[in-house]
Amino acid sequence: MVERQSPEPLSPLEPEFHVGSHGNFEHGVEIILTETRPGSIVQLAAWPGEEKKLIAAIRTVTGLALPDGAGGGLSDGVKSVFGFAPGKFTVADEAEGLAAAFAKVVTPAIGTVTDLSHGRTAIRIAGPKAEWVLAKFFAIDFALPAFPTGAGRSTTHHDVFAQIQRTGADQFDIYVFRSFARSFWKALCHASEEVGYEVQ
Amino acid sequence: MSPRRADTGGRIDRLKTIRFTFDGTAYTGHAGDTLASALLAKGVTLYGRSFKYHRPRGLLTAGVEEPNALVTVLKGEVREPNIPATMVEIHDGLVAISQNRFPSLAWDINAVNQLGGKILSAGFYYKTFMGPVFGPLKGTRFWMFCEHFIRRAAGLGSAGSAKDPARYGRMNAFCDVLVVGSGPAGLMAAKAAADQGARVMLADLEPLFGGSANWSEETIDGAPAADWARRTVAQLAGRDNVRLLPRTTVWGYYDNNTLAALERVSDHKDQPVKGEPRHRYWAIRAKSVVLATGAFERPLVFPGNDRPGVMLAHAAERYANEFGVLPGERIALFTNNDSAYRAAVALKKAGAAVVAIADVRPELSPEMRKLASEAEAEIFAGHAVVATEGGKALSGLKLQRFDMTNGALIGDARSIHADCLLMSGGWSPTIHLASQAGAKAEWNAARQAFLPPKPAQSWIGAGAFTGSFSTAEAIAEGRTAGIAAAGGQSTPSVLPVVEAVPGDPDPAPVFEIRAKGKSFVDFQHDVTAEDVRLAHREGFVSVEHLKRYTTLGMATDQGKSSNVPGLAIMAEALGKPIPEVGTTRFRPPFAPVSIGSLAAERFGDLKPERLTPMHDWHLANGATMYSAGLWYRPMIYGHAGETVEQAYVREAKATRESAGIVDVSTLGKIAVQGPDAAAFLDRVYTNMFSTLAVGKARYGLMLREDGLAFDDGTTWRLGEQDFLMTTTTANAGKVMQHLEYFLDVIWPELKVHVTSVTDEWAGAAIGGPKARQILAACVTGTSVDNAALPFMGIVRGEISGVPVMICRLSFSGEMAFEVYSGAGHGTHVWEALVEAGKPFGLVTYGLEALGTMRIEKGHVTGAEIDGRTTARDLHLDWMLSKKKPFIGSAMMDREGLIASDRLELVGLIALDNRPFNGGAHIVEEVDEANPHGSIGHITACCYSPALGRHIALALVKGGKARQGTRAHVSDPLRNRFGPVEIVSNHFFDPDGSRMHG
Amino acid sequence: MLITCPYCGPRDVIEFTYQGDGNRERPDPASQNFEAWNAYVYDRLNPAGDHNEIWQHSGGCRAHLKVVRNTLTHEISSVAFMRSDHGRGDHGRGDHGSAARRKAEDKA
Amino acid sequence: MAEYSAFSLLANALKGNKDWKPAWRKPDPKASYDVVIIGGGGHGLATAYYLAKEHGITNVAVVEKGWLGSGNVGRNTTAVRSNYLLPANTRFYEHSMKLWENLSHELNYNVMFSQRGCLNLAHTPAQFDDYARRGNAMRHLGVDAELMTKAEIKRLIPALDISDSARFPVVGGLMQRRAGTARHDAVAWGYARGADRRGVDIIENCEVTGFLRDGDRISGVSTSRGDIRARKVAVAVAGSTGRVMQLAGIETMPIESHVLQAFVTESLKPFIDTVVTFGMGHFYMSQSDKGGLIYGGDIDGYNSYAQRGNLPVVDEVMSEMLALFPGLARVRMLRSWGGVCDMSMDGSPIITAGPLPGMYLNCGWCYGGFKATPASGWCFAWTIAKDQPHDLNAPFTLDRFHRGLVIDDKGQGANPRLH
Repeated sequence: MVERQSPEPLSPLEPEFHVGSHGNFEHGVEIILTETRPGSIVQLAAWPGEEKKLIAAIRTVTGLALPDGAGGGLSDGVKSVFGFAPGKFTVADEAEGLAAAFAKVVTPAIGTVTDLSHGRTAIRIAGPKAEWVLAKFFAIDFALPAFPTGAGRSTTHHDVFAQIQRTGADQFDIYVFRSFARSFWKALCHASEEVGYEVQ
Repeated sequence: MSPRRADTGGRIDRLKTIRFTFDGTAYTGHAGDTLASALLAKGVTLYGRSFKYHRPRGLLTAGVEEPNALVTVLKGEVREPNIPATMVEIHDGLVAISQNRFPSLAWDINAVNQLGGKILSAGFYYKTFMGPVFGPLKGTRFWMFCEHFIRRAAGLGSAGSAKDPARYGRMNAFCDVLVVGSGPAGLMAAKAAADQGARVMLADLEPLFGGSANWSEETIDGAPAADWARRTVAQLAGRDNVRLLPRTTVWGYYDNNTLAALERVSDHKDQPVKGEPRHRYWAIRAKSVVLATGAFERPLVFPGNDRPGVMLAHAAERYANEFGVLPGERIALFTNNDSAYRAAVALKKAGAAVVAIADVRPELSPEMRKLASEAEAEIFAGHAVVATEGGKALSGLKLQRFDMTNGALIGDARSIHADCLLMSGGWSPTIHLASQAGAKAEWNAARQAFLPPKPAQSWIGAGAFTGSFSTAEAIAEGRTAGIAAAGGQSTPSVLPVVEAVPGDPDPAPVFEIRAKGKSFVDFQHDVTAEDVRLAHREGFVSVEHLKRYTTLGMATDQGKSSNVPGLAIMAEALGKPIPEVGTTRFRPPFAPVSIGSLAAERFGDLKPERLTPMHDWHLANGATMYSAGLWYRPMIYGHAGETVEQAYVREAKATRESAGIVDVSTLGKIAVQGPDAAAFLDRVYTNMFSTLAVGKARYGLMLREDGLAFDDGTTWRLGEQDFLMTTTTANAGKVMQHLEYFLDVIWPELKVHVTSVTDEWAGAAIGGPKARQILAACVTGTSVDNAALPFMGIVRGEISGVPVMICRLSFSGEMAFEVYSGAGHGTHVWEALVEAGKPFGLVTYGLEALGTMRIEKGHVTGAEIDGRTTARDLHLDWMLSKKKPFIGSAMMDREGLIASDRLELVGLIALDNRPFNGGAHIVEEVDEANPHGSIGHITACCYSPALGRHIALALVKGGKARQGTRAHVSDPLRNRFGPVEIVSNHFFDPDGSRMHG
Repeated sequence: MLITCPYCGPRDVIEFTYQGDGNRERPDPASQNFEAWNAYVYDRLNPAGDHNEIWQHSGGCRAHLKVVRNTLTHEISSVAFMRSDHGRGDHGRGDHGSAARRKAEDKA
Repeated sequence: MAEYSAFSLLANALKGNKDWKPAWRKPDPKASYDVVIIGGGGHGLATAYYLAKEHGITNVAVVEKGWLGSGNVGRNTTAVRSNYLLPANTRFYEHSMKLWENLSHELNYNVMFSQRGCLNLAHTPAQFDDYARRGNAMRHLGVDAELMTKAEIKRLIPALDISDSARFPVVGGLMQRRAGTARHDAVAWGYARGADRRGVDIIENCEVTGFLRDGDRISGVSTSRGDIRARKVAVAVAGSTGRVMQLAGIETMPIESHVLQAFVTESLKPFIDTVVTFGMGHFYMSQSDKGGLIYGGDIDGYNSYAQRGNLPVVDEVMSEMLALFPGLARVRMLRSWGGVCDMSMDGSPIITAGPLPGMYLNCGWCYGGFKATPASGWCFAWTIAKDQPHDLNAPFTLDRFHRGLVIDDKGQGANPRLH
């Protein structure tokens, strides 16, 4: 982690973030919920036709080589990237400073960089019942063949817009708008009670 | 063990005794019993009262189509009305009560309605209750007087107002093949599809998979069919590409193979486990569907067919074979088809005496005669039941010779002593889902039934659903359907071998026996064959008119058993074949679904809460919150003992005297980036943005395409190609979509990206004469003096080590600044500003004070930009650039938008010094007794501490020309009338000297 | 109802915002042809059958889509991006997109 | 034909109900009429009735492609009210209300109009002010309206959740006591019988396939039962306006057809007495005489002629229902259905002569057409008979959109799905 120059940002989940085990443990803990708190989250958008240059820029800055295809992405555990719309990508890094780094390589001729480090809250759901719990919220197919590891999806649960990246066979990172994060977190905890969950 | 319960057989567990109550009486049953089977085992005959005549009713069916035995299940104060006893699985502590009776099920006062029988015929409401033409009961009053009593007599169970503590859940599912129905056809289909490697879901509304295999007593591959079913289910359960959904009713077939299902997860348990829903709503997107939903048996229509003890034949078969319960000890059967004979054998085997089989057909096959003799039943071929006897339980029936070619009854009636009469009027395939999917059913004259239409969506039928009533056909069709649904190729294979009793699937075309007495078609709604004929006489002959005029098929059973007999009787009256009368299109749901399940996780939590970064600080510091759309914003920070008005007056006053700070994080914020950003904004806003210097902000106005005002806000130029647009809180989403639409659809050539950054930034607006001093005390890295930060200027700096962006702009009319920081730092910056402000008397203020100061300044918000006003109406015509076209410019000068009598923005001052009310109207002359002549209305009002007056903004006809004149406020809703002076909307500091400093 | 977004694949209709009749042509911004403006803003084709319409995948990738949908059966026969320049690079258009496009081209 | 009364019911009952005659005749179409009305729904039948009753024009045919009342008059949620904001709407719907108040008598047919009130719930002070503006607008036009406090609302509707812990707590409401409900099918049947008794021919299963022309002038219709000539042809086919106008060569209209779903629960003992609406979404509910709760919400929001809706609106409506009435979670939805609505560009209707010579047009009812039935028929009959609009429908022209004279009660602009 890069040393922060400014105070640690506050989490919107704080008063509802209860570390420990909750819900029904008939089959053990089947869900683990965490807030990943990346140091930076940026949105990159290429002008039509400039996507390859933007992808090259992503590789330059993060070292991550995006696979082909809509919604393709990958994660190395520290940095993550995925496509969420035509020519548009979300990049997250444990460290701060992604926006500044991208500003240097994504020239106005390639596209734009938008810093969303504060605007999005990243929640990780992991465990054997992760697909089951997420299917309660989102009308997308979470089965591994339909939603491979590394891939990203943009979707919505009622008023809550979400970008979801699968970062493991049983693990998903969900990026939601900060102002909705607490409500969504409460709903996620509530929905996980049925299978038992642990907040870490 | 009760006398009616057999010692062995069925799905119940005789070792487990369950205790429950019905109408306050304690009963016991066994695990696996339904409320119906458990009560039937105890010899209960009376289960409910009918809707109109309150006739005593027993069980007609054993399943979801039950019209009579409706109960209310109580869970403490929470009530679940109108549940068929046939669908309630008993559990310890179950409390059920009967409905629509007073004082008791056995003695019901409203049964007096039966005496009015002929008057209370179909349509009688329409012909009377019009009441007198004069006097106190004229007009609608007489009908409403009568209606009061009619309503109390109508209705089935009661709903409660106590909130249901249960939770409901939703599940989104995707699969290759959804199989609906788990009888032999469904099981084979699921197995075949799973063998192809498809993702399969199998749903059945019963708790136990197997369908007819559970009660048919047939053998499959040499074993009892029920064992075969159990084995097949176990195989399926072990595969990870199959999901089994028992107790799951697939109730809706929507577009693009989206199906809706209701899983009753914990109704059958004493207590759900933690977090478990009562019901789960499955929204299933299936690539392909196999409909193996079986068929419903139809009643016959004859006098007295509704007496408790008259039951469908296969229902009795189910009670005997699935639950080990005899519905009677001396049983008679009445049928028009072969399927009832199997029931006769089953009941005989279970221990009942089968005293007679009346069959409308004169000729019977040797196989049927053999079955009858196996049941030791006397056969009455060419006979019909013409009457039943008994009170609240059947004691006997009358048979008469019947000529099915003309419906004539011949010779004398003959009495038979029986305590149970089973009837079978043929079978109707359960085509509801196929019909919902969008196609019309087709009549099959041989089967005397509507068969499924050609698929309008991606489904395949199998088994009784297609009119193939034998198990062998069901198994073959199920396998073929399963393979096809999975996209595989059918190969020859050895199918399970079925041993079944023989039978012709085609019934005799007899639906009604016309004899003296009430013959019921729709049991729950008491629609008789005579009612159908009356509808015919009065011209209500189309099937929809029949349904609406008589209420046939509109009851909670949705006419599952009554629709076809009703149509047949109408067809006969018309002298037309049944298909020419038509069939109604089935609509969702297939069976009633709990509203809780449909609301699912939103029950108790309708909408998410949207919180600003400083939300917790506001709560901790005494704010009263106001719900604004999904957001919560501070309304006031009240002190002990203060009223809302005292609080906002204090806050506004302190702001104008020293300084105030308000959370403006909810404003919509959109990053507008790219080489064409400035050109785009010129098209979007009515005024120019390409001329805006970097590091400056400008107030902008947007119109809709139709030329009316849409939204306003300031936009900041952060870089040559980088703008930060702000919108009103309410319109943030709409403006975003508006911009995206134009970029994607209208001007794709523009290189502009728009991104919502509302949540990225926390915003605090600090204003007042001391505002700059406060900023100077805490901001580092930049000066905030007039040179560095002129009006509408932007600087970057730090507060408490947090990077901030500060723009000098004013909504309050004071020298004011908006301080933006990363949302995660919002509270840090806010606290630092509050701390820095302490020596200067800084107050925190909420929406009320914000509103007060904006009214004093005459700024417009959503109450004035209400979708009906133009820029001119709001005196914003100075913002309409003449140098360029913009969205709405071509439409804004149409005659209706420039008329002289339009509502225009004005200010009002109360001359009687009394408070205004929002929504009050303005008139030229007050007439309290007969208010009229409205010329406009108040959009916002307050007590103005700056003016010491009660003031308001208003939209008034030709308002500009009325400035300086007097009018009156007219608010009859709150009885507030009084004189006002119409003034300019700029009440306070109209030349802006305070904010320019 | 499901709409197969060329980027996101088949999604429930709840993720989309209907933006109406796609047959309308917006006049040149500087045009003073008021008849044309009025027709653009107020008049709709509203056919019973195949209908060219615009949907935004507002609950997904937020792209605007050109959809041909039958108003009698709700059957969707083609979906494509409104912007012709989406997906020129490798990362614009997914596999779903090519399938939907093929179908549209077959119809054309 | 016999008058309906308690006496006639009794007399017929004594004769085994054998003597009842059809409520309306089933005539074959004649070759020509003074007026042919396309559309045997509530509005078409009411128009025929008032043409005969108010203007003495009885040589009239109503042609209906299916069974009478098969459109929205038989598919709505039965609410009748005149609680509009803008004067043109308020005046028109209030005229309708006055006709409703005497309708059962006038038609000798009990349409079960029951003035049990309509309560709009407000959930924020700003919304309460909005409702006050509307209520005051009504009062200034002589229409009844009153504001209700939380306590009064709780007394009126005990099952309503008015707690402060609700996501959108109720702060008050706007009540119109004279509003209420009516038996929707009976309205169609009553007008049909009333028109038939005055000599109007009601011709079912007769689909219009084209228009006859005499030069520029519309001079009749081609139908599945032959050509019918007419001096005047009136179109009242809400839901199918686009289709019928296309037969006349008019390709575009300021209308989109949208599907609106409605729902009914199983029958319950009396639960609520009034019509009630939710202010923080779109939900309305009343209880029928049979005991079913009848309710609905928004249109599905896309063009459709399918009379079938989809799940998102189902889920939304039920969620809003439970936000108000949490005791209903265990009550069950029994039926749902869909109707096709003409959604106009400002949410208000069109009743006008034209747009072609010899043609008269009545459409654009959005989802408010049922309560309008009497006034719509009354004004349309006036317009047809006198070749000019009555003052009440003068603002409801077809050209108002282009002229910028929209009547936009919701302020949403030319966006039909939002009206």
